[in-house]
Amino acid sequence: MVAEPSLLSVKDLCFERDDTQVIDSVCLDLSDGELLQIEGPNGSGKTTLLRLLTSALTPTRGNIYYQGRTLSDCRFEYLSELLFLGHQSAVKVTLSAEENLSWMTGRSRTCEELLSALDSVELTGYSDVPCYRLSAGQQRRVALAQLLISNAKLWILDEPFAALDSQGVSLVEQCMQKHLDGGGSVVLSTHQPVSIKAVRRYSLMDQSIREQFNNDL
Amino acid sequence: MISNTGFWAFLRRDLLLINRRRGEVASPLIFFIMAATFVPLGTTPDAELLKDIAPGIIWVMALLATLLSAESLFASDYHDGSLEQMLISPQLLVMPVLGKVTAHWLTTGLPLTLVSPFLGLLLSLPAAGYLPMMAGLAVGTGCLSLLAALGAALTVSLQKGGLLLTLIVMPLYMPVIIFGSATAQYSIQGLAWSGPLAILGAMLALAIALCPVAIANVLRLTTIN
Amino acid sequence: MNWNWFYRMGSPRWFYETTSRWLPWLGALTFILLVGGLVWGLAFAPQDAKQGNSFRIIYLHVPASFLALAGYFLMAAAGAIGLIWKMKLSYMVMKCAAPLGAVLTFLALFTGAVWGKPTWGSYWVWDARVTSMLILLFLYLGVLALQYAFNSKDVGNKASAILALVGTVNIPIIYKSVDWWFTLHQPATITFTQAPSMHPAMFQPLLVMILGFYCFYAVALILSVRVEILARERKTSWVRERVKQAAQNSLGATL
Amino acid sequence: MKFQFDNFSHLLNMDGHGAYVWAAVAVTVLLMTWLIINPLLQRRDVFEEIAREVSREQLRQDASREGA
Repeated sequence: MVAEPSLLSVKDLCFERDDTQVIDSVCLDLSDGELLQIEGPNGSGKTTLLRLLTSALTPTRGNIYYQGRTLSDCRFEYLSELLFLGHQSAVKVTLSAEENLSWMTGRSRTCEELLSALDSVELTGYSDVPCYRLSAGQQRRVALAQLLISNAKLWILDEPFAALDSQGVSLVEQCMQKHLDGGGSVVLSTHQPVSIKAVRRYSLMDQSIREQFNNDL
Repeated sequence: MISNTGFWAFLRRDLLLINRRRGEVASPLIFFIMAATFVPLGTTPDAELLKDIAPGIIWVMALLATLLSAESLFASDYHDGSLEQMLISPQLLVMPVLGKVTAHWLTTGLPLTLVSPFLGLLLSLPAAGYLPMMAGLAVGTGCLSLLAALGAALTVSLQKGGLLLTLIVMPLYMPVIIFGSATAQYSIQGLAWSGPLAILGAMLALAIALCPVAIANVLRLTTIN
Repeated sequence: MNWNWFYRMGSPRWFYETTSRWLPWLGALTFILLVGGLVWGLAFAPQDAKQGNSFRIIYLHVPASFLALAGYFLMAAAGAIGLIWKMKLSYMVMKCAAPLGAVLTFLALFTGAVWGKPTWGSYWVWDARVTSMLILLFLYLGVLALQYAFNSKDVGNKASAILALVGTVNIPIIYKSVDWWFTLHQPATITFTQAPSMHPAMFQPLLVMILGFYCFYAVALILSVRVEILARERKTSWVRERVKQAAQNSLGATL
Repeated sequence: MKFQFDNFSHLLNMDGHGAYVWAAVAVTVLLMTWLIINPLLQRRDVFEEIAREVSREQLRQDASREGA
């Protein structure tokens, strides 16, 4: 039986912006239950690579396969299984935290899950306050609350730990671990070490993959 | 069905967003009325002269009011990142674009049309001109919103995009204003005004068919540059 | 159906080398056509019965307005090729066609206005052809402004390509609507359907001038595209080598 | 096809329309020559720019070779 195609595989992806090669023939593989950490100094193209994976940017050469099929064939399927968290938290400041969360996850506003998600990101009292009263960190938590209730299979997170205190960071790590154990997979870019059981670290500079196991967790 | 994709979801969301800042809906209207009152001050208050140019003046002011409010279409979504989320959500990008433009029309084009009779009084528009003026505006402001959305999409990522937006979109407004004011002038001169109105309707149909496709492609290009 | 001739034709280097060979000949032909046509039109063609000698401006006004419109469609076509086949060269052609077309449109408007004074009594008359030409100039300026608005060149090229396409869809609408509403201008002298309403002796120099203008447009466009190629391919070896050669020649010249 | 004007001064004033005709011709010739001259000037600037860039790269390479 042929090996079941990996969830996501990237075949020598190149991206050029104004004649400068931002991404140069990147090859990657990601199967279910795996976490891939993209490393590299600032300006090495981490965010560009993540945006290529979310199909927001179209590569100049090479292509991306989702479960064996190219993105252009199964675009809607891939995007409905995808959750992307960028630098910006995509929170509408005139709406309340609850309304924002219901828009992001597509769930109706009255359902219980929304409120419990907001509670676990310490926004209990703020669910019906317009978001312009919240601080940047709190607005970020509204976006992160999605991780608790989203059923997307593939998470793509761009610097999820930015502007978060240590307590927030550990919350995000727990969510990711729960997601991985449940068979989902995560691609993230960050500078901090990630305390997750199995981490595959891909460095953009020398395009090497290193496995790292933290067995103390 | 996830309720955050598609035409109705974005129409409802944008109307909710605009509803939260109801004051902003009034600004194009106030501009519309104030700018129109400048004309009699600038030219002559004499009704005889004004009634010939009244339809044209009302149309020019409606056009400028739409342009004034066009920038807000994508700007706030671009700055908080929800425009990028819209690009990668599982939907045909044309649908949310149509939803947003319809919401923009409902909050600028329609109010302009409803207020225009009041302006007709100010500029001594002959009685025969009122109904065709409103019909023309109702159809024409649809075209204006769609073309303004195209300009807004093209200049969404630019800091000083507002001026460039008007520069790009105004040449495309020429046919709309020609046939828009023609609708009212024909009926003032006693001719059948369904002809120019039909051509306006054709332009609206063409704009609805082509503009969202162009806007979707432009958004993919300018949102992440 | 192998497409490589299409892609080979699209490579900037191939374009640069072939044009260096036959550009001088095209330049000479353009010069002959323009000077010959102008002298023929100004000095030898019979003057118009009604307008007298002021009609001779037609030998500049009509070719310029032809080129202004044809230039817009060429610019939009180059943009479309760039968008569809992602050919850098066609973006460069579009980028250089925009200012060229804008100058020619202004030329058409200027000569039209100067011609309007003796014939209609005033420099500016709101008639169909002239108004459409003015709107065409605004369309050109829109594309030009958008081209230089973005800091990344690629996005600038693609955005102005899309705007040029939108403009192309609008041009027939604008021309027809302006025509339908403002029909004052004399009917177009050369509509290929009916015979030209001009005396052949007046008409022949006009054909020569139109041909001359088309060649001029090609030469000017190729010259500016070549500069664009050099600028964009500055890192390649073949450009560096030409720079060295040029430096030696000028050095040799000064010694 | 014969020369339409009696003498040079007649050619100049063209029964009163000369000013307009020659104004149009002058502006056209001026603009068209500028359209040809401008790319040639730009070409020389681009050549100089690239030459400077090449020499700057040479310096950087020599510097890094000595440094290494």
